[in-house]
Amino acid sequence: MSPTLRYIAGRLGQAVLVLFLAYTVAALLLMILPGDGVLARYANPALGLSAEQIDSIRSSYGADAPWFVQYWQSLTGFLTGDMGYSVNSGAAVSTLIAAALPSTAVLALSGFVAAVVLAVAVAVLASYGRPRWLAAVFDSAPSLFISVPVFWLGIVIIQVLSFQLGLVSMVDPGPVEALVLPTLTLAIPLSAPLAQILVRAIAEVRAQPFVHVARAKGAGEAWMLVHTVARNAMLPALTIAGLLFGELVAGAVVTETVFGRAGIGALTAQAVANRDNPVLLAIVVIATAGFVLVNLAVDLLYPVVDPRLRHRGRVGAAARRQLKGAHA
Amino acid sequence: MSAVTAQAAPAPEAPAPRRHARRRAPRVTTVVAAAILGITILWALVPGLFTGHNPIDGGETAPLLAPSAEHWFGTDQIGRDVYSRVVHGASRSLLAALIAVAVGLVVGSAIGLIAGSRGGWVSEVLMRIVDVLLSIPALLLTLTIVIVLGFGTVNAAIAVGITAIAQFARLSRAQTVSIMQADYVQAAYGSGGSYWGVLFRHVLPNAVSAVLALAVLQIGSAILQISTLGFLGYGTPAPAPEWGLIIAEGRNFVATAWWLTVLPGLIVMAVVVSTHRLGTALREAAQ
Amino acid sequence: MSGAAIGTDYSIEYPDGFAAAASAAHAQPPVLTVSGLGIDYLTRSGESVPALRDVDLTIRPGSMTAVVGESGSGKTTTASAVIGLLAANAQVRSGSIVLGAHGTDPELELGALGPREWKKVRGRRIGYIPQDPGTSLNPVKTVGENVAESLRLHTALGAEARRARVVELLDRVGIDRAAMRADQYPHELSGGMRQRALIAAAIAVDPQLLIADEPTSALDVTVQKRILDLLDELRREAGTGILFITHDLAVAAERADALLVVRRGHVEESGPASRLLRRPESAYTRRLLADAPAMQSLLGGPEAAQTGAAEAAAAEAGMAEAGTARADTVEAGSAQTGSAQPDTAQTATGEGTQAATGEGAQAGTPSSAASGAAAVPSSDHFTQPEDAGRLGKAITPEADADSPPLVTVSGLTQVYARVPRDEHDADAGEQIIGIEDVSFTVARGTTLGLVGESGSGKSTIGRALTGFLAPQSGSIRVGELDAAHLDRRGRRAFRRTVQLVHQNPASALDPVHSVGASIEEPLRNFRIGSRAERRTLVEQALERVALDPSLASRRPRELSGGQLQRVAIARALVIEPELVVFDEAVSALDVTVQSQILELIDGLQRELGLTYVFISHDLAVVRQVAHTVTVMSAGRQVESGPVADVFSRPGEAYTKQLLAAIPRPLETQVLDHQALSI
Amino acid sequence: TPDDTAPLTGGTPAPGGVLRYFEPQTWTTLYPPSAGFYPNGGIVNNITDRLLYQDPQTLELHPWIAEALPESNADATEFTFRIRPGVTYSDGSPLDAENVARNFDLYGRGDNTRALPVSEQITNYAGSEVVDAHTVVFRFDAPAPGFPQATSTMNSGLVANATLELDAEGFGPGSAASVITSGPFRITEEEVGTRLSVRVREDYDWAPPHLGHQGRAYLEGIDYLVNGEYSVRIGALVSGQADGVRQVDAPDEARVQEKGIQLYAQPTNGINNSINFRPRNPILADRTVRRALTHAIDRERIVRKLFTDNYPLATGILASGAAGYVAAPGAWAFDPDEANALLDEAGWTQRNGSGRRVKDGTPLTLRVNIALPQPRSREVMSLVQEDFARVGANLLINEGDYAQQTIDGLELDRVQVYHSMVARADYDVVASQWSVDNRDAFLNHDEETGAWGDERTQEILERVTGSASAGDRAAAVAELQQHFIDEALVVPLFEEPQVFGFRRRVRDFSTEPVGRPAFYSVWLAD
Ligand SMILES: Nc1ncnc2c1ncn2[C@@H]1O[C@H](COP(=O)(O)OP(=O)(O)OP(=O)(O)O)[C@@H](O)[C@H]1O
Ligand SMILES: Nc1ncnc2c1ncn2[C@@H]1O[C@H](COP(=O)(O)OP(=O)(O)OP(=O)(O)O)[C@@H](O)[C@H]1O
Ligand SMILES: [Mg+2]
Ligand SMILES: [Mg+2]
Repeated sequence: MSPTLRYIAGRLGQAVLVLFLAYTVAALLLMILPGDGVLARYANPALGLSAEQIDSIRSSYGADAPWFVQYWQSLTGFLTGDMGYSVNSGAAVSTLIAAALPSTAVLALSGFVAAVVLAVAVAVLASYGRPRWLAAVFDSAPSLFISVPVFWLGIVIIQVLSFQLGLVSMVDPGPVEALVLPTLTLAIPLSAPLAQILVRAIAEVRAQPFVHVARAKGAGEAWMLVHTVARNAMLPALTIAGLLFGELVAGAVVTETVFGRAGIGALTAQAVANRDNPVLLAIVVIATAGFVLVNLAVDLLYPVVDPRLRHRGRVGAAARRQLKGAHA
Repeated sequence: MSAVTAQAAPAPEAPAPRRHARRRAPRVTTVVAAAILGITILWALVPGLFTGHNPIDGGETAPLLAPSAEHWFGTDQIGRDVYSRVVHGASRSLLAALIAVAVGLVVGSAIGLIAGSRGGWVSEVLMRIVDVLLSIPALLLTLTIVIVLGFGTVNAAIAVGITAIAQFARLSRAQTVSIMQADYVQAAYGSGGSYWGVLFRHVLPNAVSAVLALAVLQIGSAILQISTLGFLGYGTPAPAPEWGLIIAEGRNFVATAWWLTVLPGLIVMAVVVSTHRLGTALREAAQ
Repeated sequence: MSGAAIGTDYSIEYPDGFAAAASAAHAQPPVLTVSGLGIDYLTRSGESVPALRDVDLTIRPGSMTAVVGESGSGKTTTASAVIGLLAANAQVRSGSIVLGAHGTDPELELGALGPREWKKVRGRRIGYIPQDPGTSLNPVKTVGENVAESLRLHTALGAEARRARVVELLDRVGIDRAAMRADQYPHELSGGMRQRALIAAAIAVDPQLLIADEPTSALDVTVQKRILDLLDELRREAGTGILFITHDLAVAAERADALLVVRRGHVEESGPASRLLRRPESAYTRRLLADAPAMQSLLGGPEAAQTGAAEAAAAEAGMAEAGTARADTVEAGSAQTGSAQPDTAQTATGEGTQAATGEGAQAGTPSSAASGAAAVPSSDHFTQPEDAGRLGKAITPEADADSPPLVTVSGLTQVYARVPRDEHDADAGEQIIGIEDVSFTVARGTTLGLVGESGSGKSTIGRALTGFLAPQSGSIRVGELDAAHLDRRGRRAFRRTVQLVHQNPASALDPVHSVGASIEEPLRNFRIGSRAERRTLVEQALERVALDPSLASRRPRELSGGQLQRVAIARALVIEPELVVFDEAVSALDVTVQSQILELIDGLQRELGLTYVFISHDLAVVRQVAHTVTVMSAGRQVESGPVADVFSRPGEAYTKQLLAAIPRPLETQVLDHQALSI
Repeated sequence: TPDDTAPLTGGTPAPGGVLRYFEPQTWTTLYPPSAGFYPNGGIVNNITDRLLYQDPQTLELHPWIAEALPESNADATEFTFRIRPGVTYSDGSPLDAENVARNFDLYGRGDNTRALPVSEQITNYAGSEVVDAHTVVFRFDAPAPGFPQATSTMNSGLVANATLELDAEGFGPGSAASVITSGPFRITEEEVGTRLSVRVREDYDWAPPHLGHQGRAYLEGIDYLVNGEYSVRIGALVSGQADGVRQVDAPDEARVQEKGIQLYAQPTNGINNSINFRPRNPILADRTVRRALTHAIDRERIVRKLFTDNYPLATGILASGAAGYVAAPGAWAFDPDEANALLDEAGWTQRNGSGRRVKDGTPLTLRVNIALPQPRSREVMSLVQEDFARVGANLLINEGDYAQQTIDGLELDRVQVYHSMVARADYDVVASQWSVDNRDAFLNHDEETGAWGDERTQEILERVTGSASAGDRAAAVAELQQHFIDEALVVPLFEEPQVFGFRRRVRDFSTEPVGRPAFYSVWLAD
């Protein structure tokens, strides 16, 4: 097995562990929350049910079983691919997730891409912008972006771009049209840490001797940005990019709510509000899996971006081979 | 030399006088930033000096009045003076933001430091725990923590801080790993230093600057996250004013009474940007 | 000074090969004319600090002008001014820089160029070779892409043509299998290869002028020689004018046509290299000459030995002056050591000595005895005996055969990887990365020099010796302690016994602590003294390394490199260890600071009876400080023995190669290593 | 955004057009007994038919799927309905007596194994008997005078036999299309969480004969859209991207009307938006304290500050349009001096550091829930909080989201002052709110100790639900209201409407008696 494959296999093994831990922690957290989904749903005054009626419904759901029984049942269910039923709506969790996932995946992807583009633009302007005060404004942009409440941002974007200017329709938009504003809303706060890191990375790279050398070769700032600085500055940004996945999920909660999009984010918000444990557990598992995969991808990307990291594996492999030969 | 040269490379081509202007320019913004932070701190300490309106009882004042000389930030949905609520909310919000960031910073950095310096299975275990923390939806995590700890600003802040642990842990681990390779760490061991001694005397002080840069950024998002909790009813109990809550409660009036979200929102932004600005200035001064 | 004179007076000195190109060049107008250059730096507080004043220099096609001076003297500032890349806070006060016409390119006043015009000059008409090959290539691009940058910027070549040209260039600078190297990344190349790749990039579009800012300072001698040869070849073949910047007078003296000695922004002296070397006019130049260890060992040492006692009567007047100049720099306080310290005294009197390794019976050869004896009577200070002793420092009495050595290393092995040998080096067997089967001993109170090319495993040995690496096999004993098997308590004891001084003091001192705190740290860790006592100890330690105790409160960044290295040494010594390992402790320092530090550690050894392992790629330095030497190559021990033996009668081809690569001024080039033997 | 300036009159109803209608929350189930939740009701009301039709203005019952009003026995324990022939469900199955019987068997009993709860409006259900294809008899263990009205509400919407087999999941999101009904619209498409589409039934011909409009609905269909963000819903309406929204907040009314939007404020005709003092709480067990707190509340200030003319100040426990309404204009007068005097009288004389009253070391602290579905509940409670603070009482506002409020509302430890309202156009509404068998707003009875907070309330309520004669029931409801006033148990604040906003091209909008939209007769002008 090549070291890369072995590495991936090892990481996937760890991923399974992380999945299990996240699942268990989430399950425990949910048990700590007072009241359960059945109670939250059927004690709703609009139903006007009496306490006895609620109790009998709860026991029919098994919601009154001890926590470890519930945990064990849901765990074995998950292991056999049965994610159970939503307490709130009664729908199969797998149905709900299957319906919600594609839309969120598309939104997350476009939001991420937009965040990267935005972060790069901000970082470039903050690093190279002229006059200086303009660059300083862009330098402050990340802290500005992160202190804008997302819901407010979403509302303002909708008010201006959709309702005032009529550029995009909120009702019955086309698939692409529906994506534009949520993407923007998601991307702005997401881009902040990325831009922040990029600004610092660009400054650091520009202080490197090889940039000085490029300048001495007659390269202009723009040429160097593209050919010399960009890839080097990408390295630290990559770490943050991996971390952003979590933010992406959190951002999707607000964005999907504001834009009335169905998706994992909206589902999460509803599930939390309704104490819908089976749905929440499924979301945790999916988010964890996504997170682990994204970070694995990031880790695998490092050597692609930075050839220095490739070397280590290669020499290591050669050494291992040789040493094995020596022992035999 | 390379640092200086590269940092301002195009400069030789620029005429000399502009260079002077450039060197002074940041000072103005730094002074403004310091002033903004100073005022907010005064708000937090002696709110009574800045406003005469009652922040928790609007009396007969009409709700949703637009900003005026009498009510600088207008009045809120039940007729309380928004400016007065912002001033009186400063202490709570700043404290909450600081607690949140401190929890994330301290716990996260500790995890990152240990993981980065110990390596091996300790690192693996800690980082997998961090992965788990990162994987659980923040909303679920904070809600549970608040419910376990009990409602209130401080507890909401702690909950928000706990969700930030993972980021700090990751960042500080990356820093630690590179610092551990520095000669001065080896030299410290060579001087007879113990693991913890070296960690606290050398690794921590050197790792902290990058982590602090993130912390500054986190202040803003902490205020907003606490507001989300507040809006869901898990934060500051009514009628106490708190910035995030003021903003969040005003969301339904974005079209009718924009000042309810926009003005307190601007205050939050000003504080965050000022902190960022001041942080940058301090870092530059240190170099 | 007469700028016009520079670069003209070369023909006499040059070997034949140079003459043709040089005389052709003579007829042509200068490539570069700098006159009356004055530059200020604007500091943060707003005042301007002069960095250069009235600098004149001329470079003709095919000639090389070297700018020599101590750190901070303004060398880089000069180079940056020529290529128009001064720091943001630099201001050109006066003077002009004119780039001569070349082919169809017109003559240019560089000071008047705008950004656009500069882009056409940099890289195309002026090539620039940076100081540090390690960080000057873009790490994420292949070597080929790095080299091709100038071609992309200044030519319209297509990808294939560019590639062909890159391979041709790499080949030209002597990189083997150029086509393959072009696809490798910088980190996969050795330092010397990287430096050559940088040269290839700089000459890619045949610039008329090449600026080389300390291109070899960080490289070992063999690589350095190859690069210098390459530059010679370039100017001979392409007629390129070269502005060569260095703090190493030996290098400058060996290669340059003209020298410009700068100090604190002023030109101290300038003129043809040969004249400056023979008849230095300024005291500063004389001091530089005296400080350069290579010059002393290669000129002063053997010649002094050959001519017997009277160093003043040495054939070269310059050397006499050098000796005097050097004496000036030595603190009077150390003078008495000659008699107070037994080891030097013994050297001088030629008492029975023995090599620490037990096999070095030749240590007490007539040569060292003679040189020692020759020196002592003529001088009332220790400099001379030491100078003489450089040809093989005498062995101390404690180190006689009966008393066990302090350090015993046997069969030390730490192999990171074994790789098949390069095809071009057809020898059978495999190369190792790491070290294999290294054994040596170091007697108490002596210095072992560890030399070898980059990557040969010197630092690995150093780390194993200081307990930072548990080797795969082999044993290391330091006194009573076995470095490989230490429990907690043993480790503490070991740390007290053995100290490491890192190569780079700037990175070995924690930037957030004051240097005083760094020195105090081992005292605190080993619970030595009360708070007040520790403060006194720190002060004493600083004084011992000739630093003002008031510097204790400064941060590392507020000290110069030489001061930092002394702080690092003070920290290593403050707990009075028995063994100190210096890993390239002086390699990156300029000669003046270097000689200060060498004297310091030498004095401390005699004063405190310390034992040293001195790692360096600089043979001249090792020769100066070490009693015995171990030569490493590719992870294996090549040769070891007393310095005098190994250096004067190298038994291995590799050692010979190392010695041959030591730079020497032209007039001594006739001497091959045979001449060093007595 | 341009103002909507379409003419408000003119034109004749014409079929065509899909109405885009915004809800703040997504629906949770289409099981009719659970349709009390606004988003559910908005759908169920338009897709199901009922046995009887209640006129929203007069609250009189009229035939619908039943050919006539039911015949009942003297003690109101037996009701006989004649089912109209020819009615079919959208899957083609007939709506006959047997099907009706099966519907009410489920609604009257519930089925815990399928997690389908019993309807709160049907109590003491004993069973049904299908006499012939068009006749069905329902029997009760105790008088059920409210039953005919219950059959007219959307909680008794009729569904096909196949649908009656569904479990809670089958009625839930994701399977809306499997809910088969006989109403003017049928469900055609759903996007979980964001949208539900219903389309007209061309063959619909069994509208309540009482209505002028018969035959198919004018609209081609309705798209129920969901967006949780209030300003987005209003913005979509004002900008013309949507045709209508439920819930226009009071502060927005003027602005929205300026933009040309029509507002429909529909009274919900039930119990007024009010707060309940739970008498089992030791502090609130004291009538003097309850009276004091009642006088402390400045109801007029609340309405003036937070609401508009569409939210009239409550003049009775019940809304003025509700069955059994008794006017009591002066009953909840604002009188802080009186409040202070009463609290002193009750022994709450000491004050603590923050100026709050204390008695025997206990601070005068109570906690109120937030009724999230009710308009501006948090703001209303904030003002009550201010009012209480002025007389030295401390009112905590219970924090937490919807589920949390629901759960906490069931705990006397958590919530002692209960804010809520119920809408139902029948005397039985009071039982829904206060009976220990239903919502039990007072948490009146302790199961374990058997202790009662206010047992008399329960007695009166049993007379409301158990009396066969309308006169007796009206008297009991009146007595209950007087009892609440005397005992200061309930403070009604205002009459709660449902405020809808529609663009001007939407014509003939109306609601059923408790304010759920009825789209059958709506048409779009162009
Ligand atoms: N950007 C700058 N701002 C202020 N002073 C500077 C700056 N760059 C260099 N100097 C100062 O100018 C002087 C000349 O510096 P320069 O870099 O030319 O020296 P150098 O001869 O190249 O030294 P080294 O051998 O250490 O490279 C030094 O005293 C240095 O401290
Ligand atoms: N931790 C390690 N893992 C793998 N290889 C290593 C490691 N440390 C050192 N090496 C390799 O071992 C060899 C010897 O390294 P070492 O640092 O001892 O060389 P050196 O003689 O000190 O060279 P230089 O003069 O460049 O400092 C090098 O090829 C180096 O790449
Ligand atoms: Mg320099
Ligand atoms: Mg080394």
